[in-house]
Amino acid sequence: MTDDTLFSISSRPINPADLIKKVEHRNCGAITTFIGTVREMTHGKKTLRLEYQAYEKMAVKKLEEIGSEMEEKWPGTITAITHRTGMLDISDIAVVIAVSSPHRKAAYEANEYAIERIKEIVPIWKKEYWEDGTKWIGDQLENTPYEKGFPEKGEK
Amino acid sequence: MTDDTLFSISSRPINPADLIKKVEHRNCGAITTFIGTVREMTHGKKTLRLEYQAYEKMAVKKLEEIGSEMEEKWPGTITAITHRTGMLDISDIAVVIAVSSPHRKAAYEANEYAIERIKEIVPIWKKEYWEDGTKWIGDQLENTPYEKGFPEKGEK
Amino acid sequence: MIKVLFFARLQDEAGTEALEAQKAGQTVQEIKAWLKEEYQLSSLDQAMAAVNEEFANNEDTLSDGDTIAFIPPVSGG
Amino acid sequence: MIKVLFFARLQDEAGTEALEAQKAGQTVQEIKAWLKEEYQLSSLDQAMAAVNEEFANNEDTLSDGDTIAFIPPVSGG
Repeated sequence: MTDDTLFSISSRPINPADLIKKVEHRNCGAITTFIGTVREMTHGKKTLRLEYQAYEKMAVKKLEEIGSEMEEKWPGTITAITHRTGMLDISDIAVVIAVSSPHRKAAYEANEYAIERIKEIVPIWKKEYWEDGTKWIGDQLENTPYEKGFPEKGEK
Repeated sequence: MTDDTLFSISSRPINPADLIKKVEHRNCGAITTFIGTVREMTHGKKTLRLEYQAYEKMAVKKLEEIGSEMEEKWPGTITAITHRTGMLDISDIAVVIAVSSPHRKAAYEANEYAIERIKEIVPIWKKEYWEDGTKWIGDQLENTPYEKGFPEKGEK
Repeated sequence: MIKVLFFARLQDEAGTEALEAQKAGQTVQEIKAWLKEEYQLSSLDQAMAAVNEEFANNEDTLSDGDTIAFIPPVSGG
Repeated sequence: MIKVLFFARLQDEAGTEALEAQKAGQTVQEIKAWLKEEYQLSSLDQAMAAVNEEFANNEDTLSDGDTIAFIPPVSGG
């Protein structure tokens, strides 16, 4: 993760403070951050760890595309996103989204938009490790992003 | 600011990382933070600095009350809030709200609820310093929280 | 004896953060009226009262040792 | 020559991250059909195709030097 890049994929631990620093400026009055962490229990099932894989080159492009969408929808916001790859333990940070804005409403809305779009169009996959096996998530029923929101070719 | 207190008023700079640490736990999958900073320009007028004053004892009580409301509305969320007092420069942090939750939707909603409630019921005031004068905000038309949302006596 | 606290603009108007007064047994309303007369606090009517850190009604009566605070519209965050 | 990339479950099924093939001039659809036959990729139908890092349609034709990636439903965040 280089310090001057707003959108990145990183195989090393993410520090939310780095992203906050990237988006803060004199005319922002609000910064929201979203920190996605590895949760131990999901529907009563215990996760041991998670592995994230990314199509890195395309993922960065798609994160930048989300940034452009946000700039258009919420003028004046600045966004930084870093997504982790590799093997993560419980409580490790998988993704951080920081959004600065002159006013708070846009900072919340834009931030939530970013995570929803990440889950729709950014080529990153997670593999769950349970006590009784592993599975790549996303090609199962529990996650069917293609039914809605999937971008047409060339859509911005 | 002591490290084990979820709700506090502080006359010293706030570090968002401290609040994130207070709310993170094994079964959270999402942490949202709101960082309120001092903005230079508002409606074309330049702010030089801000001063925050709190009725500290009551402010802490009211922050705790907001925390109870959130726990009831969004079970499983954990919230930490620190609000700054004293003289702040442009870009200084006035308030940090951190909310952890098993799922992201609640983390966003609860966080936004917290800042709205702070602006309604927590006895903290800001004084704007401009090039041509100063003014306590809140007793002017630009801020009339008493018209809605003001708690009845004893309301939780 | 009760304690009276002022904040923000009211503090500037009153010229003090706090004062003590022999007003136990009086209502919030009565204390307000007295303060307005005594200190010419033009913005007191826009303030809420809190007794012992809880928002109070005009009809509430102060007891000896109570603290009444006047809370102008808040502007934290 | 084109480059083919596999991710997540598809990578496990294909047993490789990437391969090269003499498929310039073919459509996404035709390459999919070939891969399904050649590698028995049961989940290929649930994957989107991306050509040079942009989502592509089945009718798009690959040129020499292009990279086609198969993108199973994503699960980042």
